[in-house]
Amino acid sequence: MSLTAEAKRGLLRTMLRIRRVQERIESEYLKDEMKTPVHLYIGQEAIASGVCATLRTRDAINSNHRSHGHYLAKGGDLKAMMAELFCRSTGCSKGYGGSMHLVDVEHGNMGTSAIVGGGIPIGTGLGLAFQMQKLDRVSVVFFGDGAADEGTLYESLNYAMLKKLPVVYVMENNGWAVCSPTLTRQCGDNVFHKGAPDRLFSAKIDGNDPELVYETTFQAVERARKGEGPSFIECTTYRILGHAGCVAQDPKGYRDPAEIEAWRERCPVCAYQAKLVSEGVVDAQALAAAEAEIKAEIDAAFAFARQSPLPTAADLHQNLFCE
Amino acid sequence: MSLTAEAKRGLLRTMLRIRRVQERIESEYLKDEMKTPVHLYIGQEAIASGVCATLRTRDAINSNHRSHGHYLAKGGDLKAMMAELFCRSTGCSKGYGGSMHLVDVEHGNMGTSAIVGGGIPIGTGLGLAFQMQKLDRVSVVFFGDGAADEGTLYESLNYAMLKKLPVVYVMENNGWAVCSPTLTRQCGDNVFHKGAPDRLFSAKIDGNDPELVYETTFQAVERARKGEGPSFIECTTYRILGHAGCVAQDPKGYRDPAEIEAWRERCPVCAYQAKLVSEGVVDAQALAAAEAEIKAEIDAAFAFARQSPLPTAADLHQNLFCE
Amino acid sequence: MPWSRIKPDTNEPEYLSQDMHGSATHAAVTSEPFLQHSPGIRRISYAEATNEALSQALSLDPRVFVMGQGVDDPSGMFGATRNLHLTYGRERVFDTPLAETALSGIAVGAALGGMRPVYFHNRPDFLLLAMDQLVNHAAKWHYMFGGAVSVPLVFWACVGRGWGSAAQHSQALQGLFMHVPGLKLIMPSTCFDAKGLMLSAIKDNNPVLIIDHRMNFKQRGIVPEEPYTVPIGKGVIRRNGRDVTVVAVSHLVTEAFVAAQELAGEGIEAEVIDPRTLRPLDEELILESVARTGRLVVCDTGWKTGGVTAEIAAMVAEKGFGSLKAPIARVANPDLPTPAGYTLEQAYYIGKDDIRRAIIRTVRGQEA
Amino acid sequence: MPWSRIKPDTNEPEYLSQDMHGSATHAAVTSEPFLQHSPGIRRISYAEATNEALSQALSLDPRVFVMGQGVDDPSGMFGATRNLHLTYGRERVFDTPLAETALSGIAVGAALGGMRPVYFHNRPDFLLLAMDQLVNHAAKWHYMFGGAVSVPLVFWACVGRGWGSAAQHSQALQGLFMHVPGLKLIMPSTCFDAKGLMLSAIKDNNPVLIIDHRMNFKQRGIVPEEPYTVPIGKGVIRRNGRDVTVVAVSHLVTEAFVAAQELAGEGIEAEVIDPRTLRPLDEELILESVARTGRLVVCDTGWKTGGVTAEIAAMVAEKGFGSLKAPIARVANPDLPTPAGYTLEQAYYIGKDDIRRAIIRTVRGQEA
Ligand SMILES: Cc1ncc(C[n+]2csc(CCOP(=O)(O)OP(=O)(O)O)c2C)c(N)n1
Ligand SMILES: Cc1ncc(C[n+]2csc(CCOP(=O)(O)OP(=O)(O)O)c2C)c(N)n1
Ligand SMILES: [Mg+2]
Ligand SMILES: [Mg+2]
Repeated sequence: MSLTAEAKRGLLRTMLRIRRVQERIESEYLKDEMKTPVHLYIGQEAIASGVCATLRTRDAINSNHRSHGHYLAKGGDLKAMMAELFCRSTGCSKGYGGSMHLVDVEHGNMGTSAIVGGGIPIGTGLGLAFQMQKLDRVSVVFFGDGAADEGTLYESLNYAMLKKLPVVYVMENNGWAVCSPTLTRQCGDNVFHKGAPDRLFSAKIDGNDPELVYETTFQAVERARKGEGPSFIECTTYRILGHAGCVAQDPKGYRDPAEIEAWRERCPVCAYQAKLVSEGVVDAQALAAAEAEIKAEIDAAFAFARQSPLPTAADLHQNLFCE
Repeated sequence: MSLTAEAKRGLLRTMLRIRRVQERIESEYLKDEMKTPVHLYIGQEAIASGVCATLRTRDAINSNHRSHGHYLAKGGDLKAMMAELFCRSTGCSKGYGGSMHLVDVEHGNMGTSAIVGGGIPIGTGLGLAFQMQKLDRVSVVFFGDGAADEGTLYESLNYAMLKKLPVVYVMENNGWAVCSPTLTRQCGDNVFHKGAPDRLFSAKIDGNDPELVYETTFQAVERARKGEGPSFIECTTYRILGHAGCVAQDPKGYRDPAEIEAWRERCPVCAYQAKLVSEGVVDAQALAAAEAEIKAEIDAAFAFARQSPLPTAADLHQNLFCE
Repeated sequence: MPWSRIKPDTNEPEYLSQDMHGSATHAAVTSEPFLQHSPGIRRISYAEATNEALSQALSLDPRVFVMGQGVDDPSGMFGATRNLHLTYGRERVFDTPLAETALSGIAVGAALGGMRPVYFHNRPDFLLLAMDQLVNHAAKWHYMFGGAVSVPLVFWACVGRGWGSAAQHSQALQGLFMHVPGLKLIMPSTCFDAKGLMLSAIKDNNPVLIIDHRMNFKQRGIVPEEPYTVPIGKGVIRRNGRDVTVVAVSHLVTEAFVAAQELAGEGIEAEVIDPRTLRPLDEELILESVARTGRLVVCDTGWKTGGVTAEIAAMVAEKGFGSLKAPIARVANPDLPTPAGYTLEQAYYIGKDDIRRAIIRTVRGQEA
Repeated sequence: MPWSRIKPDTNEPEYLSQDMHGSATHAAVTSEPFLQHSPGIRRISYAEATNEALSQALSLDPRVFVMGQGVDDPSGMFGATRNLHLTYGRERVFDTPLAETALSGIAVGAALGGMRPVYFHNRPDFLLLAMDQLVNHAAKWHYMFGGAVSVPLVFWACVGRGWGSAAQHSQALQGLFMHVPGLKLIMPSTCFDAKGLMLSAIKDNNPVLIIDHRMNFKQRGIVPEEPYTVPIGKGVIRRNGRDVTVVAVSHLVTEAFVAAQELAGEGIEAEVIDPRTLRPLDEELILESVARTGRLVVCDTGWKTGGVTAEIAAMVAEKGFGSLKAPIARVANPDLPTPAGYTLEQAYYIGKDDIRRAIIRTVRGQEA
């Protein structure tokens, strides 16, 4: 289970790509071209990257309003995502979904809900479908500490344990739900990890360490593939930017600047980059090349999005029902 | 905390009264005069009796479809209950509620829901109201193992722990929800007792032992009164009769007759009676007197109900709104 | 349950025969145009018809499964699912925990994962716990992702009534669900339709909610043995008449039909329409009938304000106004929670006599 | 949030002054009949008006408290609850977990326990998680127990719109709630009413749902400083007219008013009615107006089918048919989930021009 150099470079690459995409969105957001609420993933990249590195194309993910990282890490096409943020017909959801409703069927992303907790049972149901069809597929559900307030998490976990479903629950505890700290909403300093160990593999880990995330998820996914049932992984992390929109739009005063600063210093991307450099797994040249490639991809994706056609009034009544 | 002879006699008396009322309803149900679905409490009497013996008049209870025992143990008037089962204007809910919707404001029973799990947050909210008003009142919520499937239990528990509400959660695990055994619905052989011990006093006890129920609840209620927060008490027990209606109406084959027989032998009323006789706390004469009194009360209540007026069409539009 | 004493077995009325046309299923078992009076015709109960549809769907399509509280218990959802688990196994016909919120989402997820769940809730009252998944998720999923994904699932619930079911166990909530775009809503009234519409719902690639009614469950009607579908979105005329159009939903079709038969003796000929599907609604059928009769009475088992009768009345006031010769009448339950007591229930529920009065008022311009 | 760029601050239109009459509150501060053009009159925003109502209720009645996700955060529910926790403390103005199902029940329980909770949900979409407590419990509790108990609580939610809020963050779900007996439903359209109806709702001994709209939030109107109530169940005429009655809900009152002003120049005089309360609905006011105009256009921010426009149209088709000279027109959002893209949003949302067209069609019998 120890990672090859190749795999480590892959992890870093995924994290970098997510980070740069988020930064670009952030910096262009005030232009008002992306007329959709964005929830940026900066600071949490290690989680989506580590988790998705353990998955196959046909494995499923389900996520939430803060889904750009999950979408990209699972193999999502950046052009289709950016076009969606620009509300174009070429977007992954053809401009009907916007930033909070990404989809990518080819990579097992069956659609994203912006109702907090809403995706948890849906991801559980995907696990049920895989089990009933005896498919060797795993379903991963990403959700925040806010979603862990919702009873549907417990109902879903209970069901997954009862049926030994191939589902991995990944809770990203970034300490906040909008302006509410986790501890003003939950009764303990870690969310309950439900079930006896034989029924639920559960772990609380540093979500800013991509290799730890990878390794923990790897075990969980193995378990799921062997029919041993669900797992629950709580990843501690931090959302560096505001809840939604860009920095300039974040209300002031609800977070201690020192807290933000401390977490900025624990930036998962910088830390992992430094680690791989010190391990000799990547060097400055390779990094520069990766950055250049990513930049080119982002430029192309933004250009694609901007040039793409907008849906028109004539499209409005499409797709209410599936034939 | 050890019970006086007086208190023990009181417990037995409450249990006997509930048992005889339930038996009478059972035996008269096929007459079709009580046109309301009844969910009988036979086999579970020790729980309501033990719990309510720890409470004061102004403490609140909240329960569920199987509420006759809770209503009576908390001090509810039998006449008003029977009139409700006969759907009379003199019923505790004036004939609008029926068997599943009993109310008794004077004794802190603020209304009963037949939506499984529906009363749990309501009882929690009563605790919140008491806390906000700095009243020395405790709220007890009765619910079944079926309700423990519902996410609202976890949401409510989390909130009660967070706010240290004066609420005692009493789960009556009678092994069944209609025809589904608890273990086909829940992933373990006991429901999770959420929270660290300092946040939630929790216990799983023999629910057929009224003194144990009393003593455990007593601790929980003390805690609540002192502002130390909620408790969760799981009482194992058994519903001897069918889910609803009378014996003749219970579908066959979903329960092993041997299981029923084994629990019949553990009848809480007979066992406690035998115990108190052997302890010399009650004798045959006292028991006979109690039985006679109870019978007279039941006769009177049935007569009262039968003689009471029925609501009429003119009453239909009453009480949609409170002035 | 004392239900049998409330409504014993009865045969369905002899409706116009045209309603018996089904269409071919995905199993391609086309039935001949079906004749009500053919010899050897089979009469089965509404519960049996539903049960047969489920059984056939389970046997024809491995993706179909049946879930819900008590689907495998002895009462088998008032008979609708009875014994299916014996034939198809508990892997495909299974009980669920009492966790309607999550299980609804699990059904959505299973549909996205390639299955075709049929989720039984024994009463619409419990669907209120499933609203987030039904309305925020299932109904929007196809549209919200530009058509990339679809959610083929069936939710089913059966309206309770009588014997003090009371406020939380007897709600006919179709008025809520009819408002939700992306959801198809079916309320059959005959055994034939119960089977054919269940098969259509399962075959449909969208979320479909079927609301049945306990008052229909023991009626017996003519039902072909082979699988067939009844088109979603098509109503039928249950009785022809020139004086007034009566649109009635679910078990009120029978009540309206009986009222109409009675009134024929008094010189009023009412046309009775059974929309069968509330969403999409067969607006043409209703408008075309009102164009002939000039009068409309709408009857629903739910509450009046903001419910099914409101939509049908408003639709005609908007699109068929020119034909109307009299005020539209709405016959629906009063705007109250259901009371428990039987004397109050009697005052609460509407039926044949209320419909009769509304017809007379609409046709004659005054009370009976 | 880029909201300010969608709808900047504006003053309310100069409606008929009669809408400004409040009535005395429980604090017995009766205001003189309020004059729109008195000197020194105070104009504040809709958010400020709501905030002031809450603040006054909190200070007048110790039983009142405010709960909900983010009520104490810097944005303060779009301003409606901003800074209240600073004055009244976090014991009375507090944040909640994201557990809408249980917290709704906790609010019901707190009301039963002697408090008067005001529970803020920032969008109606999230109320779908609270349906069981709202519909099965709060709305039925008083009736179900024969009047023995009551549930004085206020639920509040604000309809989102624009900026790609999309299908799950911009639903105007009043069409669902209007169907529920036992629930009062308020949708104000002016700052004056936002304050007065909030105070009425808090004073009411029943569950009341207030649905506000983001489009109203930045408008500025004349609002007296002292506490006052506006009666629940009473609509007002915002503009007099003889040719057609336009009933419009929430922010569409402004749109209808502007359309009516424009059409005055073209010889059509439209009467604009703001029902303010959808349940109970001021049927008399609407019927009386239609009796004069003979024509009706109904406008709602929600979906068309089975929604608010259906009920109002049906009510008139039933009770005011004799006055009607033309088909009733309904102007409402199309029966679709809200699309995210702004070009689609533009096609989706209705406004002044749609109302204008409907008025012309209704009055002249043909499209503009
Ligand atoms: C059911 C529901 N309630 C409230 C909201 C509003 N809301 C959107 S995101 C959010 C916070 C979610 O916090 P968390 O799950 O921790 O995710 P994070 O934003 O921290 O990534 C809230 C309250 C919602 N979308 N859905
Ligand atoms: C939300 C909801 N789902 C389903 C039902 C139908 N129902 C009524 S009682 C019951 C079983 C409840 O089991 P439990 O909570 O263990 O109580 P018991 O009957 O065993 O006392 C069910 C499923 C309901 N009333 N409410
Ligand atoms: Mg968070
Ligand atoms: Mg049980």
